[in-house]
Amino acid sequence: MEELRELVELFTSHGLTDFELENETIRVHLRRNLAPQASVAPSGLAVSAMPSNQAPAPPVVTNTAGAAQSGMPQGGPEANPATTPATTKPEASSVRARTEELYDITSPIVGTFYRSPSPTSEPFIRPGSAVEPDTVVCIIEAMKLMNEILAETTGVVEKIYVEDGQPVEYGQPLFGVKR
Amino acid sequence: MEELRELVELFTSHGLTDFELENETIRVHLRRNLAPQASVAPSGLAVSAMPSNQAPAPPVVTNTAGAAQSGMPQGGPEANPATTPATTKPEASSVRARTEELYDITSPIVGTFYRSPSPTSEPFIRPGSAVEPDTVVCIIEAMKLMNEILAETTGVVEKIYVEDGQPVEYGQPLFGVKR
Amino acid sequence: MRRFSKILIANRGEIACRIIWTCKEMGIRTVAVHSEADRDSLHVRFADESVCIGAAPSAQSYLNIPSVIAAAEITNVDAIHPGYGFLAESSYFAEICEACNIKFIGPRSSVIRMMGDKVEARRAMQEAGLPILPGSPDPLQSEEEALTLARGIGFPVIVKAAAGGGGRGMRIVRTEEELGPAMQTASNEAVAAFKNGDIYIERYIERPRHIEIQVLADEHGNCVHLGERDCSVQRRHQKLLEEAPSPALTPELREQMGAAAVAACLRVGYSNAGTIEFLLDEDGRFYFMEMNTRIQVEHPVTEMVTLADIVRNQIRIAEGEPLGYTQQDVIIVGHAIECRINAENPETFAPSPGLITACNLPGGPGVRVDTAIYPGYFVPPYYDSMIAKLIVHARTRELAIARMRRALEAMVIEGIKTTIPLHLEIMDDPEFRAGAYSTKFMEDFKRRNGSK
Amino acid sequence: MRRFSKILIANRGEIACRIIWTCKEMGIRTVAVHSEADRDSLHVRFADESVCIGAAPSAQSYLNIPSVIAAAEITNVDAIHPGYGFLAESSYFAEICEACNIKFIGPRSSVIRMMGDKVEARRAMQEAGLPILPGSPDPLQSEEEALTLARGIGFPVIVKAAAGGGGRGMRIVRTEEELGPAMQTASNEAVAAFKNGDIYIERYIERPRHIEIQVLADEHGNCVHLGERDCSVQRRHQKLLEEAPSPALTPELREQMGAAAVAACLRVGYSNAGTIEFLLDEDGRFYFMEMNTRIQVEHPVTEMVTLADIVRNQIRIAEGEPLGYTQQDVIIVGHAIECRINAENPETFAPSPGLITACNLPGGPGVRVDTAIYPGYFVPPYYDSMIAKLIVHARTRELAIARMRRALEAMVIEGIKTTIPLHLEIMDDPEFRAGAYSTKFMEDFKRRNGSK
Repeated sequence: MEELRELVELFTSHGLTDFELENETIRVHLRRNLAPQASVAPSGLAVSAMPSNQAPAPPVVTNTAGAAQSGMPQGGPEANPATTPATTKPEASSVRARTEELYDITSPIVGTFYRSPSPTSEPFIRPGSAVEPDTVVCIIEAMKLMNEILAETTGVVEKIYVEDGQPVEYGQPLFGVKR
Repeated sequence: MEELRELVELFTSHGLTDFELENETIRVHLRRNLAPQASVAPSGLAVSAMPSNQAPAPPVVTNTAGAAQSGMPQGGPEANPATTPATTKPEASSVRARTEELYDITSPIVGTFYRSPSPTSEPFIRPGSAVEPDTVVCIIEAMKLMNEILAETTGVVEKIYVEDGQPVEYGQPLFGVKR
Repeated sequence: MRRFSKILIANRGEIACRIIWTCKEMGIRTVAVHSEADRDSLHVRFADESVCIGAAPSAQSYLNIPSVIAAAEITNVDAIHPGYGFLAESSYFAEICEACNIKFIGPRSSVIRMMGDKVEARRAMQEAGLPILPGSPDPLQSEEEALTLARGIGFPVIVKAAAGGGGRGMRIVRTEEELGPAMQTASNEAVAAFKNGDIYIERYIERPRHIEIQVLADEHGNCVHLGERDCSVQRRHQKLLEEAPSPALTPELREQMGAAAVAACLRVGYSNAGTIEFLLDEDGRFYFMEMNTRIQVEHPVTEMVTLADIVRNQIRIAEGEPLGYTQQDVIIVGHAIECRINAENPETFAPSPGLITACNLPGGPGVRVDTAIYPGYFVPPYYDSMIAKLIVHARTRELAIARMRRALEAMVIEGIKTTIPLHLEIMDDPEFRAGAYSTKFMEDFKRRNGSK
Repeated sequence: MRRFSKILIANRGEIACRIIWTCKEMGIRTVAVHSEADRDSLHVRFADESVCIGAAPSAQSYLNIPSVIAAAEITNVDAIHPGYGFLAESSYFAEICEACNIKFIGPRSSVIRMMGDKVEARRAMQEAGLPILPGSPDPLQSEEEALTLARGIGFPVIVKAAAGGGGRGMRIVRTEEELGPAMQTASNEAVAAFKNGDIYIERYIERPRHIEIQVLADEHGNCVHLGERDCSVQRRHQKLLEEAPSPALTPELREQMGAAAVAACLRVGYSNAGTIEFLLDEDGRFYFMEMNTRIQVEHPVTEMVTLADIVRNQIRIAEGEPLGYTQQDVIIVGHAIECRINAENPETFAPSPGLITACNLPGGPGVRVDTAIYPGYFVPPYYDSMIAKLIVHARTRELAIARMRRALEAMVIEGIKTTIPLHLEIMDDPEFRAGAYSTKFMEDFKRRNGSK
């Protein structure tokens, strides 16, 4: 029984949950490839990529018709390979390697990401900045409120995943920190 | 990809195709357990067991409501254990062992099985009878026609799976022959 | 009038999918919001865009107003459809939407607020002409006052705790002599349970039916009703099964209840789809209970018998479009039944979340399935246990019951427990089949089938 | 009258399941027969009993009359429902059923035989009052005879090989001068292709529509029609998509065609559900083509708009029950469309059997799915490629198209190729949306979309 339960989980996690750790790198690239066809929201957001801890891309997921046809949650084993170029594989593993060594600061709220307190001022942090738990790393605007986000860890900033002024969703990685 | 295809097949073959070799012994017993509730056809057939090469049981499959609820073709891994008593396992393997050494003469047509040419005469063959390819082993009546069935093999009859006067379906094992 | 080009759906599960289907049919883009537990949900899959708004518990995601509004802002939607439950009847949420210039697909926040306060709703609807259950408008001051009132109402009456709920502080009184002691006991229970001994009395209906009228009202003073639904099959005030039309209503009574509901909606300035719930007594008298200012779970039975798309109507109304048709255009054809399929033990009603290892959904003539499950879906433990609605439509009630029976038989969900076996038993129950049931049905049913 | 207690279904796939659903609703037990390739089919799973009747090829199983009859005998059924295809229009099979005292659910074998012979059917239906396409009743003897006939018919005419089919031996003639040469070429082609140079002429309709009338006739001389279906969207005489009502019919024309169909059925002593296929020309004139004496693949669109259960009617009629209602009781509500989902490459139409690795069937308002597939089902290569029928119902044709579009989008079948993408393109096609199409639609459509 245990063995079968595992099979079921393996089966479902493959086609079904592209979002899970094993497959998300493939998914990221799938989305990227679809980006040119994806329509752009009136706000000017390039709403085309998946939120994930690897991709420095906007948060809002756009499901294109093509994705709906091929990337169904219960998608079978043939779904992803059919729409994902083989070239994604090597990149995917390098992405995986990176996340293993960096700690991600994620967004605790939904909103718009700002790197600096005002358009004319300096960013809160840059790659190479050292952060302490109470260091303000960015502002996220939600419902006209400017929310200061704290690092809540100690380390050195290596990556900034999000562009200034981009929308972010809950749990989206913002910065990669070497601890 | 091949690996995943195998997974899918494993998954589906388990809950889904109770009819396949791996599971049919369990299935036979599941049907048997349901037999008391199964309704009997007006012809007087005890239509309660699966056709299979193990069970000397009537051919017509009766699907009870209970079976419909629990034994769905795409049934998951938990479906069978829930309705199959643990005691079926040892019996199942002994049944499996038997079929491995016997060759089955199967029914080439649908109809009613008769062991003898007329109600008062001797059976064509009994356990222990030697058969040649052209030995008549039984009669199957279909559409008022009495069809003589030939052994089409050489050996000694060990088992007779079907009762005199019982209906049989296409491909149903009739006799087990040691060759 | 302002056509919507993009709508955010502030909900999950089957109703989120249901709303997406209609938006797709209308050519409106959709944004799904979801918790971390719902990443693999079908509403996320089939929406045009999706935003993760928080952690699994509802309070941190689907009930988190700032998150929902922020998601609407970053995706730049024209409107928010709240579905049912969660924020659907939060006047505060509707108000924030209004302040942010995002159209809330529902009535004005002031109307939601009024209908959310039971006492105020009762008063407003009585003023708007709806009959309410005869009783004491305010807490009782004395036994004498109660006796006078009870004589006016007629026995039996029920003594209820003003702060009450769940059956505590309630006493049924059938004779004058029982009234004093009953008031004493009820008040004592109420003090113990709610720290508030206030009690009031009301006419007691032995075997009421729960009948609700579906209305559609636009922002231009047009309102129609789509007939009734009978939701009397309940377990502890949770609806299990609904049907339309009700076996208890005559065309005259339907017309009378419908007209009363429409008149009341017009009086309170209602706009949106809405449902007015009534108690119907054994003599065909009906009393206003409450109004739901949103789409109901059981709306499909009405859609089946009228061929109306209620979600489409909600959206058009919110866009400011007039209904464009009148009561004469509403025709009720055949009979529809809905069974709520819950991830629950059908005997104990204990929730049964978990992995759906296999599932076969029924099809064929007259069968509709509204669901967000699929083989391999994990039913999360955080939300409502309803995982699917099975709805059938046929020419007559008898044929609809036969159809529901076969559809339930062909509906296979494995890995978790569901209420399918319970619904199969209900379909075979002689009292249900006779249509002569009240809100006491499930109690009686459990008693009759108690030995199982 | 003789109530059936058990029926054998001499078919497979979606129609076998469809018949089982109705039998379950009627409380009739079912026997499924199946080939060795169909052991894991849903019709086997959901029938009360099942019998394996032979090897995978149809000739050895579903077309094997002795096996089917033997299965009926050992299971002691009262009647056999043949579905469509296989033995459904075999007068020989119907005759054997009659001889074995098993009720064949269909008309008398003599009526099946008559309708199976195109020439005899045409003659009988002309006698029964149906208009037929003006033309030469017998093979042409000379060019002079042809010219006289053609002048009477009016140009354009079509010259056809008497033994013809598949477009060979056919010539369209638009002027008198073209007639002689066309006859010569057609006759030569006919000799080459069919070793028979006989040719005849008929009025040529440039852009005909395929319109069929659904009738129900009992054994007591009662007959009604359920309106029409438009099946003009075809690829090489294979229907791809059907709708009801037809965008081309006025209420008057519907009434006229329906009344003609009913009168003809009564004249030939028809009983059972049946379909009379007509060609409709650009001027609203209709001509009898052929009659199908069984249930049609596309019957669900009629069921959706009339709320009739055609299979139930077939069974009641076969039991000897009178219809019990009249033409006035038949009301057509809304618009329905059916898309046939085939396991085929949508571009080349090459069959695509194989394992269905994942499947999501659409639901929600106004959607019906008739299918026998499930995730993990293996589509066998032995039978018809149609694996599902997706049917939608809505108030108007425009809404039905929008609904079909979103249902097709939500229908996901993986592991094999299907015609879903083709149907999505058709839903977006301006000519289809305008409803102004003929049986030439698919040719035109392919030409317009040829670059893809």
